[in-house]
Amino acid sequence: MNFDFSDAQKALKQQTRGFLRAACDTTVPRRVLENADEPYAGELWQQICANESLGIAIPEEYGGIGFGYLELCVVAEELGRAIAPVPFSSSVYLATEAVLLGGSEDQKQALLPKLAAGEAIGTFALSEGPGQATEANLQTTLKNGRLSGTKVPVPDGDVADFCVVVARDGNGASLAVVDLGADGVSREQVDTLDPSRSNARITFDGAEAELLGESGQGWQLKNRVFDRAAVLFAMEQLGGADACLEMAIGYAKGRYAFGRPIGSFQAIKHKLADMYIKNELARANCYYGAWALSTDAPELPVAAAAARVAAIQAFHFASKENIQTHGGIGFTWESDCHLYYRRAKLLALSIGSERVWKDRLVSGLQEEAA
Amino acid sequence: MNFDFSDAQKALKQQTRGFLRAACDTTVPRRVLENADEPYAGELWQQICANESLGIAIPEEYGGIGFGYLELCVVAEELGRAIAPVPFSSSVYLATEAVLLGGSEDQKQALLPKLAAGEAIGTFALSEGPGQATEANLQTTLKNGRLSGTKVPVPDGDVADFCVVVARDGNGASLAVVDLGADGVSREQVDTLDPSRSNARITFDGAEAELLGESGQGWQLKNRVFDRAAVLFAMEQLGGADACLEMAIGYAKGRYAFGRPIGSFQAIKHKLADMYIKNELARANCYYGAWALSTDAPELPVAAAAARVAAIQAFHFASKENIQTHGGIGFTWESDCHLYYRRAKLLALSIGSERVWKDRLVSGLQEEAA
Amino acid sequence: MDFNDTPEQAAFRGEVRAWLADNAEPRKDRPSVSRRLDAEEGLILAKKWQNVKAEAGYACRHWPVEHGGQGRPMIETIIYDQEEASFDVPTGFFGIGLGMCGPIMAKYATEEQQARYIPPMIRGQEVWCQLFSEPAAGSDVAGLRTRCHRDGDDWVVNGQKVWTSGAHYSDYGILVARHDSSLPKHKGLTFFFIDMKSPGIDIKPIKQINGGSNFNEVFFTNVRVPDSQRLGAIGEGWQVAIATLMNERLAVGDAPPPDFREVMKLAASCLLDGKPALEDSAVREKIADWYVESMGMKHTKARTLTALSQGRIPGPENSIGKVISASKLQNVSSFGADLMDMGGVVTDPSLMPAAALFQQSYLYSPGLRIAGGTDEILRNIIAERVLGLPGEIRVDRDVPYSDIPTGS
Amino acid sequence: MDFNDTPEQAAFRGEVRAWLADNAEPRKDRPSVSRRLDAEEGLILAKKWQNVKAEAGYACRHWPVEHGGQGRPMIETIIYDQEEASFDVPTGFFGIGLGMCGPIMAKYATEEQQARYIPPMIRGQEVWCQLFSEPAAGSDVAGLRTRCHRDGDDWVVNGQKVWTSGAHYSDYGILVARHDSSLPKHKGLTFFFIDMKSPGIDIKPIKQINGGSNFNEVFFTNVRVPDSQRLGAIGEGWQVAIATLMNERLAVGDAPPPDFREVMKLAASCLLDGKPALEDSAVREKIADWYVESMGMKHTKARTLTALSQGRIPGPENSIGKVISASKLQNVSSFGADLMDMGGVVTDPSLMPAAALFQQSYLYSPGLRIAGGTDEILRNIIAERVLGLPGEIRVDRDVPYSDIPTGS
Repeated sequence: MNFDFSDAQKALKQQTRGFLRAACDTTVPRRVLENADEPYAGELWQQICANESLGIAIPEEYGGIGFGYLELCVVAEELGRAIAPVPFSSSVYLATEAVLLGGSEDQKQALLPKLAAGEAIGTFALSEGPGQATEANLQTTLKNGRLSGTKVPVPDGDVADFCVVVARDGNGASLAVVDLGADGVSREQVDTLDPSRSNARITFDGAEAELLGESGQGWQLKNRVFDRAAVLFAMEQLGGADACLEMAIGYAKGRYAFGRPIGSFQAIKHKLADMYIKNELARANCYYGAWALSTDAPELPVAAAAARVAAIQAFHFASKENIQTHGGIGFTWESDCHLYYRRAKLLALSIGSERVWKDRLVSGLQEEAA
Repeated sequence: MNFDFSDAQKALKQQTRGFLRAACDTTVPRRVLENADEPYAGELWQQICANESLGIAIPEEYGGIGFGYLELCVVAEELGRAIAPVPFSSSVYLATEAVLLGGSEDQKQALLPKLAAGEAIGTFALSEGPGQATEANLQTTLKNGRLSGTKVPVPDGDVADFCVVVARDGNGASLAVVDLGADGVSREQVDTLDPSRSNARITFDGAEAELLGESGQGWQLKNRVFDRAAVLFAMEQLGGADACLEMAIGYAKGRYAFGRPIGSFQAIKHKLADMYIKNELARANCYYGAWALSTDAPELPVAAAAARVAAIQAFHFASKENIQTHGGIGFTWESDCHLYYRRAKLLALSIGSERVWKDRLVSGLQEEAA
Repeated sequence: MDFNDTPEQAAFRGEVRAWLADNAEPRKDRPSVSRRLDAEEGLILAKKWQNVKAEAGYACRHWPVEHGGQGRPMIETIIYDQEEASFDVPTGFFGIGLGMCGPIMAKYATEEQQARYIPPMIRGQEVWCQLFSEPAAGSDVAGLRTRCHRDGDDWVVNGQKVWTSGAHYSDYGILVARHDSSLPKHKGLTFFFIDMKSPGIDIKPIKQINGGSNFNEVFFTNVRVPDSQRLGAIGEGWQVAIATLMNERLAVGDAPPPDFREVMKLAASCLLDGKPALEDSAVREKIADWYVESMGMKHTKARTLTALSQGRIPGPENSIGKVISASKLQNVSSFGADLMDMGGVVTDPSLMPAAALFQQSYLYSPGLRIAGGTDEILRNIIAERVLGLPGEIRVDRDVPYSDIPTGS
Repeated sequence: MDFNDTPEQAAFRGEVRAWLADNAEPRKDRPSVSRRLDAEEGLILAKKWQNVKAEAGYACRHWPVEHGGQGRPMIETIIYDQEEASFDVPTGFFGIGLGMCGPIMAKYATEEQQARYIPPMIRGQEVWCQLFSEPAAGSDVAGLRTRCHRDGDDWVVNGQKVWTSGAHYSDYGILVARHDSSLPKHKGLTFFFIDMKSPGIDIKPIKQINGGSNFNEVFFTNVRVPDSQRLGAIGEGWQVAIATLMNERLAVGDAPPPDFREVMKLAASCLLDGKPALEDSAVREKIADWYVESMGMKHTKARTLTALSQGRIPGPENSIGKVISASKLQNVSSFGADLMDMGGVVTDPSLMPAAALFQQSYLYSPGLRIAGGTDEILRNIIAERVLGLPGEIRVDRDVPYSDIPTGS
């Protein structure tokens, strides 16, 4: 029984935390949040590229460093703690995983080295507006290698170089890779709850695209990509939830009312204890998900869903009750509380909401029992 | 705007409360709870008969006193507060209402005066075991005026004189009145979470029964009876929830720990504030339901469902957190806490669980909107 | 029980309805006039409308005639407000003045001052604000630090207030400040009304997390206030402030939408797994929960109105309103965004159901759980004042203010 | 990360498995032997089995050899327990003795006493209980009233304890009592171990709300305890008690079923509106919530085991277990009964799904939220000891015990 990260992984975590503490304190996401012209923190992204973090889980033959997923999980947790405003999740958890799982050898050779080096930013487009996307209601079509339709929101869609798109063709749902600089692609930034992470509305009007994986197998492939991404998103959410708890504890110890620290009142104490409890439940589920991801275990679908659900719940609770613990000051723009509150919702809705993952979880349990 | 009971109704409430405080302190439900041989408190039931409470809402022409439903609501709230161990709800809210709504003139003449005088106890049988009863899954049949099947649990089914049974005949669901002393009826007490209110398992083996209302209209008629009963059950639940809050406040003021009353700790304070909040929400919904019942308003189905849902939630929360407020002593048989905890669940499941009523509520809203 | 008006009330309601039909436009299915205009234009129109109302005798109708009211029962004011809600009239600037400052002036100011200040307040000619909260005194209002000292016939005020709505367009304000730090905290406070145009007052808007600015910081640097503008005795400031806050709690309105109605509408148009979300039982259970809470509050208000209508003082039942409604708004908002799944983060109104109302209220709602008493303070109040539970152990009650630990 | 045993652990697990296969029956799908027998018979069998285990070197394997253990790493004890759980062996009487009394004897008793008392404890020959809680000292254990005074070489104990599991079949017990009421509450306590057959001890079972009797009241009337049975110095009783309670918190086990598994099973067989409840999204969401909680606790335990397995001291993460599991049990029970709709109140096992397990646990679960630290006390502990938040304001800390308000 060794349910723990290795010493090397722990060292990577400390190193990443130290790096981000210096390179990405909260002024960085705040700057991106406040400047519509800066869709992500460019210099931070360059440093992350330089650290070779983008290729952690990409095999060496494709230009990565081939560490593995536990290492990637450790980095994700720290990026989440720092609410880093960079297109890491789009490019690494989604685009890279889609290419690794579904790409032909040629596609891997063409795309992975660029993704690993940060020479290209990739992303993934499923949503077509408010409402759950299903295989049956996809409107975007792929015909004769041409994409048509509108995807919104596409995370980092305004800055990505290419995108993996879920579209309908004659055989059902398929994935296709499209160069976002190509003819027939128009895109614009779209306002969201968390402007520290940019999102786009992308319209395809007969843009050239290349099938990724088999035609008609796109929905299953999307599910496999999302299962893997779910663990990594959950690690980010866990990091964010921990940051909120730390922030709330700090404030509760230092803020006095009625002649005593507000952290000495049970209403605050028990609120923070509940935050801790939810975070620990999320941590345990996330670490188990990380194990399942790193070993490609048959437990992955259920483990990923459990990690995702627990992490959504933890970050949501921690970010809103952190504001509440701060009282009035927590409701001001100047306070950092809202940076986490916004990010919590952004991450909670990326790759599908809590209810979608709860349903996947129970479906997975039913399959295991069958 | 006069959303309040009249002075006369308030006087009736005070009078009923005074009567029950004397005639039904908690030793009375405890005695019935502890004695399997005493299915209900006989002498209390006699007094309630003598007070003419059974006929409050029965028109004078049928032997009642024809007051109205607001008066009945007031009495129900007090019976709930006293967790009175008598077959009032079965005989008055269910059997009487079923006869009033669905009975022929002959049936009304035959049954209502006896119900009003307490000469007969009536009840209503729908459930056929664990699981939601629906029109489609009814197993009890009515053929050629003969009932066959098993109903469990039937509230007060072991002591009632007659029962209104939901059964299937050639036209769908129908209601039928059956004399529980007749041939082909066998019944036995069944153990439940709240032995202070007796329940039975009744088997019909070709017992003679008489149609109540039209054949095939039984499910609609049952729904109308349950809508009306829901308000009255909710009033009982509200009374019970208030009793729990009072009990918890009293204990929290008098019990000292760490040199101070436990009611001075925020964890207890806020728990009791939440209890109060739920009780007030239930009260507002119950009183509105009482108005809708008393005026037979078109709003009744939604108002009854809202009262029922709010009252289930309030009594459930109050009864379990009353135990928690008491700590160890609250978990002992000697404490009265469990009398309410048991009754809360019994009432929560009578005439259908919270989820059934939530569904009815939203269906009602959809109909109103349509 | 009877939800109908008495004949007298019905007659008054008819009169009001006719007058409103002659003087205002019915509300339409579009943003109200106050939301269509910017704050400056809105204020000009609101002042005009308030004056029209006052001329017709409908503003603060229950206030005494000598203050510009009509001396009528409270229920008539409520009936007027109910009817006005169906018309698209410019409002929203006088709540604090009429809800808090007016009653406190009526109780503590001199007759001359009442004659000078209350009628223009009712007629919308002068706007008032309230200056209590401070950066280090939020839930613990009595812990405030703004100092005042006597200098001749004046007092000189220094310090900072915060969360002051409308400070920048207000003509007058009510203020509580500390005149003696050597006294226990509740005993060293004195209460004033002040001219907001006085030299030394500096007003800065506070930007909220939703990007809006409904509140201000107000800085006081040697601001002179005549002693004649003191309300209550020296050292009696806390009692005056408490009386004001009581008025505030009665004045706290409903939470804005979205509520169960908007969720139903959204759920009818949103698909989950290919079926309308409104058929999904988890969605239906939530709608039922919120319906029960909304109706619970609505009917609780009806109980309060009944008491007022019968000339009785309402019971404590209204205290539950804000605790319920603020959290409900946050939960409804979050749930609505979740129903839109991956698309739920978008805030562009042109792309979103209900013009992104759910997303906007997701960002706005945390403030409701704090402003006007946090969830935690309100539960304390219910527990202590309604249920009679013992108070907290207080370490700051009987010591000099200057000896109370502040952590800094 | 690696959920497999080390080669050494795997070898030990194999050895244990083989030994168990030779010495016990595998668990079958029926009530365990402890549940099939009455308490008296169960105790006899459990004592026998404990002795067999001890002879084979599997009882308290991590305890020092001189105490009757094997001086092996804690992980071997855990591996043994994991394997034993698959066999139908009689257990359930030694948890308090081995979990709490043994460690405290090992720390505070003399070498002779340890040699006398610990080996029979391990071998199941003598059963121990714990006497801390009192009617007026539950969450506030240090507020206890049971008195002791010195009389020659003995102490004389008078008072009442409560919630003592196993008092009626225990041979010995550990006890904390107050020797001086003029000292502050935590300073006037002294700790002993006692012979439960001593004259003056009177034991009465407590009937719980679910009808069972797992606990007792224990009355002391002039009970004489030799001073040689004092553990720790006079006045050091609180520190000894705290050390014992720490052991208790580690020993708290999993909540019994029902859990998400049982709800899934029930929901698969129950119809809602004519369809299996397991297809209902509200039911699915609940199952997912409980799954996440259950697995969260399971994996949290795995983190603790990892620490033990690596010879490290576990972190505070285990403290969340009981807070989560007790409320979950109550919620799961209530939900299961609700799924059965009107039929959900029946408790006759022959008529009910899962033999009325949901109904039984509905009545049992409130006790779990109280025993071994209430929800409220555990949240305080997490907040103060894990998160480092400041303690409550204490009015009872530095005053003589006899001056502390008791409300009576």
